[in-house]
Amino acid sequence: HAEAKKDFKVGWSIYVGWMPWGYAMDHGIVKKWADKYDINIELVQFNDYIEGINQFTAGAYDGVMATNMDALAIPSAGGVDSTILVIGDYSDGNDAIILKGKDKLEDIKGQKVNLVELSVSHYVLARALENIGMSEKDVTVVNTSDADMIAAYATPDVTAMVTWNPMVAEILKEKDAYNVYDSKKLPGEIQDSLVVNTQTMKDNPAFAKAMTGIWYETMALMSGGDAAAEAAKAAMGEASGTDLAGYEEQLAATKMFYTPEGYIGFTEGNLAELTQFVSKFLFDHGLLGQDATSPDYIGIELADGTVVGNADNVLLRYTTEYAKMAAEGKL
Amino acid sequence: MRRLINRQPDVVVRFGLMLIPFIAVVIAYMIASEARLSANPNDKLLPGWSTIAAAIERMAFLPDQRTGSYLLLQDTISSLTRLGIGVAVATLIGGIFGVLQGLIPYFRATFSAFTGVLSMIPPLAVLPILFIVFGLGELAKVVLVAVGIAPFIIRDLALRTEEIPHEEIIKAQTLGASTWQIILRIVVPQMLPRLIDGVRLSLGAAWLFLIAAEAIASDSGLGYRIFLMRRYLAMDVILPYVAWITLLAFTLDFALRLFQRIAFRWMYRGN
Amino acid sequence: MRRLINRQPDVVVRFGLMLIPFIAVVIAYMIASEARLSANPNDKLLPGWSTIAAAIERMAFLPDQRTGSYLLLQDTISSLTRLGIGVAVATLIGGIFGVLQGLIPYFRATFSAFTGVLSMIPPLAVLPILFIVFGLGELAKVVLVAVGIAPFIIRDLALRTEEIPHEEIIKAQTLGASTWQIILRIVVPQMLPRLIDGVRLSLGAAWLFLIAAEAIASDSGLGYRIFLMRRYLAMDVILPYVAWITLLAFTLDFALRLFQRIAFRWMYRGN
Amino acid sequence: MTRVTVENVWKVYGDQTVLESVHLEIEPGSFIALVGPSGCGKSTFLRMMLGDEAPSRGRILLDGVELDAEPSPDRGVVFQKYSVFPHLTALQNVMLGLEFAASPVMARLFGKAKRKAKTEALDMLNCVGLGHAVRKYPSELSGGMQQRLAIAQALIKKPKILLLDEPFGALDPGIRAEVHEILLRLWREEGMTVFMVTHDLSEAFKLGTRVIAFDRVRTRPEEMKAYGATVTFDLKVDGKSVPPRPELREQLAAAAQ
Amino acid sequence: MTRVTVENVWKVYGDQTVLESVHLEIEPGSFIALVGPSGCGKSTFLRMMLGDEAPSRGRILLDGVELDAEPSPDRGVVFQKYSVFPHLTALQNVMLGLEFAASPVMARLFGKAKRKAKTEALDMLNCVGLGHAVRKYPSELSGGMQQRLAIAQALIKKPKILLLDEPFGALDPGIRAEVHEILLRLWREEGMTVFMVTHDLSEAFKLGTRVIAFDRVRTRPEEMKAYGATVTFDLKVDGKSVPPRPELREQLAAAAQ
Ligand SMILES: Nc1ncnc2c1ncn2[C@@H]1O[C@H](COP(=O)(O)OP(=O)(O)OP(=O)(O)O)[C@@H](O)[C@H]1O
Ligand SMILES: Nc1ncnc2c1ncn2[C@@H]1O[C@H](COP(=O)(O)OP(=O)(O)OP(=O)(O)O)[C@@H](O)[C@H]1O
Ligand SMILES: [Mg+2]
Ligand SMILES: [Mg+2]
Repeated sequence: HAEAKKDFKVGWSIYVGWMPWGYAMDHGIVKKWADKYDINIELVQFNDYIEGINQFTAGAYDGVMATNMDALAIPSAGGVDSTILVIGDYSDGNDAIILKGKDKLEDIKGQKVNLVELSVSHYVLARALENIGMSEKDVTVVNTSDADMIAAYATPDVTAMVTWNPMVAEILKEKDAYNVYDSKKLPGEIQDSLVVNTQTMKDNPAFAKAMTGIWYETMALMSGGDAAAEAAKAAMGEASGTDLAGYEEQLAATKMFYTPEGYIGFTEGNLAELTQFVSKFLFDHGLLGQDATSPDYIGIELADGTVVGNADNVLLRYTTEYAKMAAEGKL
Repeated sequence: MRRLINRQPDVVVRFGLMLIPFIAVVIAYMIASEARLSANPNDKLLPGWSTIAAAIERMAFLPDQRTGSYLLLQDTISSLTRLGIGVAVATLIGGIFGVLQGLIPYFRATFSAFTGVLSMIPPLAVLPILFIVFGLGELAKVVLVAVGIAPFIIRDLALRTEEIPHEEIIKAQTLGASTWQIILRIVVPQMLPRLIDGVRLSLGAAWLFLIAAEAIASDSGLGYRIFLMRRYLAMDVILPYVAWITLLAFTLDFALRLFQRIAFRWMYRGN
Repeated sequence: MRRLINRQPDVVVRFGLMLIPFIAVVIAYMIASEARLSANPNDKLLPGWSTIAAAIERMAFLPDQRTGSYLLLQDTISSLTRLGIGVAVATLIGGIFGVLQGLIPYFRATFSAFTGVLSMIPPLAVLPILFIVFGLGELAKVVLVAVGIAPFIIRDLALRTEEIPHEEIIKAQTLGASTWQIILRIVVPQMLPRLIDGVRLSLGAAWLFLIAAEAIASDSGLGYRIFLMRRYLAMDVILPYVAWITLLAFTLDFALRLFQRIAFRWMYRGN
Repeated sequence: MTRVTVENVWKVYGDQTVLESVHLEIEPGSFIALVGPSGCGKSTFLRMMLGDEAPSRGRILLDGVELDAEPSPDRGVVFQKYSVFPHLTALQNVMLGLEFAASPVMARLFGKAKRKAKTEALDMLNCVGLGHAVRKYPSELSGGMQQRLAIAQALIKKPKILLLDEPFGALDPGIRAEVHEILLRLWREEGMTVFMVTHDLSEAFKLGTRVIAFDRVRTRPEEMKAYGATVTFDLKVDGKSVPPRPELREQLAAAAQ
Repeated sequence: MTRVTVENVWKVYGDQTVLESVHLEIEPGSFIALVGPSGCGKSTFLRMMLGDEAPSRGRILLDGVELDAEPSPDRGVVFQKYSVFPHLTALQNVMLGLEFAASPVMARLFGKAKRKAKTEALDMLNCVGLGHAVRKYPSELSGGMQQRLAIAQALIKKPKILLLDEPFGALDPGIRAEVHEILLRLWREEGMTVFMVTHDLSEAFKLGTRVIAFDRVRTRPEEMKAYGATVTFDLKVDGKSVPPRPELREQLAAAAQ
């Protein structure tokens, strides 16, 4: 059932790769593109990342900024057919395992590890342990709110933690903090994306076009290397509670796709393999739903139309259709 | 030697004694802060006075570079608006349901068990549900505050209403009053000051819910700022904000008490 | 036609009326759930009864695959332990400070303004400080609960202590009692049941602080589970957990009331 | 002028019989003083007269008609406490009865109607000697003034019957005497029937035209629950001229303990 | 046997003078009945006797020695309400005074000492006719029983002076008479000096060996604050044999209003 509508709500939260959205909202870029397609787009900031995804899953929002893993685990596993419209970046060091006073990953054995359970941090930990032949059984995971990571690190009984930027940067300033493993070693596995409701997208191509347009215009501005780019990045840094230098530091740990071509190229790589790591982690932690019998329970449709996993239950899709339009200047 | 219970400090001594714990806290803070700062001059946990003063100036007296607004002012307005609307809604609901539940046996039979159970549900636990049902806008925050305190206000007011001497209700009936007239002229006027008591008692919880709601979804507000700053452990901002919230809470409580005294003179006249 | 206030439902009607709001909620849930599930059979927001039943079975009656323990049991034990210790500590502090503050003028002059201010500070806002000072372990959670409710208990008990008729204190003195003896034999025994009232009143807040603390850093507990499950919107687990917490809160309240009745018969004898 | 008939009235709470087989025939315009030991059911009897409680058996008739099963303006009442509304001034307390009758929805009068009600209420307040305190709240009035206010408030509805439950129990003897005078005057002027419960025998004989004592006949502990109190003495007196015979007084005093 | 001397005692609260120039010389073993209108300062006087309040001017001497500035066991007291401890049984209430004296830290007795105290307390309870109710809590006792308990509790300390503030004000007349007898008997046996405030003149004359009335001499409203009450009547009577002259009684009645 086609349902064309005019008002769209998209949630975003503070994270290095998503700050451009806030900037676009504050500086009229969102309005410009919305006007162009004669729709209204409201970008709403969530203090709590997960709440935004929940809202999206419950149907209150048309799109949300999320990682591929959370998109699969929450809306898709919740039966909401979701599409990754744009991958803005992948984490290239933003997520890190930090040990206090120890500098080797192996030293984590037997420790209590503070992290946001079932989040990307958890995934990083699982992948890291897997790489050195350990498993989660070798550590004790303590669920800790992301807002309190820095405070938590300051307490004596916290000796190991997994978290993301800007907390990582802040914590690594401590003398005894060692980054023993980070997402540089998992290139492309943690994708920060704009996820939209597939049905909404199909019914409202204008929405998809406008969002894509907003993103790449902001990206162009940001990567310009001129004074305007500096000013934009400074504003983004400010909004995330740090300054230009701090923001640049975070960007350095982020592989941004400043151009549509970058994103298209990424999807043509080993995306199928990457998604399987994520599916496996989610399955192992029961996050694909109680009915899931294997990591392949939910099918993922790649940009070229091939399906990874169960073709009868495709609930997460990658699309480059609109990025291609942007690349061709057809938006 | 008189017994300790019979010894009354005079005004001057009383004032001095009152200051002691406050001064003790300040001194303890200074010592701890000094110690930490001498170990690590960049320590953020217990910032020195000058750092705090700078933060206060930045938040309260200088316009924000990004938005040009005064952050403390803007946060305060946001939070107080939400709190005000939430508390007002809860007061209205609490007033109506409380009076009816306390006065009318059929109403009480229908709702008292239900509000009893409602008031036992910890609102923080249903926070996720509330957000999902009411969205993440201003509405959800207001609803959380209202939902959080309304059951308490209802139950408190229903109890107070039941405490109205049965004699008064009988007397009103012998004067020919209908149920509606009793509510309007006898019960509601006597319950308004009690309602204020109930609201005062639940203000603490209201602040709590507001802060919790702002922590999850917001782009301004005192709770939002504290949780945002928590990510960076910017205690130089958090501490003044906590002090400010405390002051606001105190002022609100005082204002309600004052209003009660002025608006309901009959309670305070005579003895 | 008798006035509405004079009409009393009989026992059967009363029971029926009592059920109405509960049944209404259940029906409303069923309709909404049905509607959502027919649109999306995997919908997690309002799961059907069978899904909820399965979740209950999984959490309560089947050992967890990873750890082999019964999650609901383990969460309940963790939470109740923390709550119990926190409340016990607050009760002890509240009892001692409350009685002294209510009875001894010098003590009151020193501490009443301070506890007044303390009780206005929203504990959620100072969480980071508590964590740093008390660590992230069990201690911090217990302390948060204790710190959260102790000021209220102190103030409540101090008020109750002040309400002891002056005549009783005079009488005790004419019987030769010292301050200490008055505390021991007159004030404390009469304040114990009041203290229980104070604890009952603050149990709601205690649950709140416990859940908040567990949401921030924990590896078990009812609040932990709810906030963890929130990460993937597992309402089939969250809803039974909320119901369970409500039941626990209700039971605790009931147990305290029962204890009060049994232990302090003098309050309930006679009229 | 109203005739009250009490026909074989019983009152049972659960398994406790409070009153049993009370029969009374009250002449119009009587001033009935009810005495009896504490807990014998005097207040219960008054509550049944009010309609606040229903008799378990038997019935009460006003001029031959069974009385309303709930309080109504034909039966005014003054209790020992809580008879006036603390949130209203003396004047507002007295006007209330007029406002209820004239304004069903707002329960308030405005303009001319209000002025008229006010005049009437002021007259009533002057009658009970509260003309100087019309703007005061009850908490600013002494106990005696409060009870006078309660009487004024009840009388503005011109009730056929006035019920008083130990109305002066909490007053000083001197103040009591003063209120007695006012009450007697108003009773004579209004011609209503008065029922007054009192613990004070001299008050009963001073004011009443008829003194009725309730008491239990069976007082063995094991009988206490099953048997209630009933009328044990019923004396027509003229308290102002004929003091009761001393032996009788003693008997009554014993009954009242 | 204690002689009480009240020397020019004044009591001023803020700018309100409550009592002024009270002079009294009380013979050992007197039974003083204090009467006077409400608010004239009777309770205030009693509180000064207790040591709960200090006189603003003047002093009170017991056998020539200024009295303790706080309540002490040589002056027992019974108030109208709250004189007994609700959380203790009748027996515990009476034993309390003995336990305070013998056990400074625990305020409890054990073993033999406890048994001895218990015997003494039981005797006292029998004296006031509460031998059958020793295990009951005050809330289970009637008003009259509670006041008898309060008296027993006070007397176990063998006070030189017993202060009573309207002790029987809330009791039924019959019960009152019963407690009067007990009080008179104990007063005679113990030989203590009794001060009793009462509103009931016949009670004052029935019990007192001396009736003292407090009243204000200046009653013009503008003078009310600046001038306090003082002793206006002081009659040595023997209530048991010589009733006071009727005119005097009337005067007193007027003063008491
Ligand atoms: N609602 C009720 N339910 C059960 N028992 C009641 C109720 N109301 C009164 N009683 C009982 O009925 C008896 C008579 O009570 P009532 O108040 O009529 O006595 P009373 O004669 O007015 O006494 P008093 O002189 O103390 O006022 C008492 O034993 C009381 O316990
Ligand atoms: N602590 C106080 N502070 C100020 N005024 C007081 C205080 N205690 C008593 N008063 C005033 O002193 C006056 C006398 O009070 P008191 O209680 O002694 O009177 P009383 O003779 O015992 O009256 P009653 O017969 O009503 O008991 C009253 O006007 C009262 O308001
Ligand atoms: Mg009665
Ligand atoms: Mg007095």
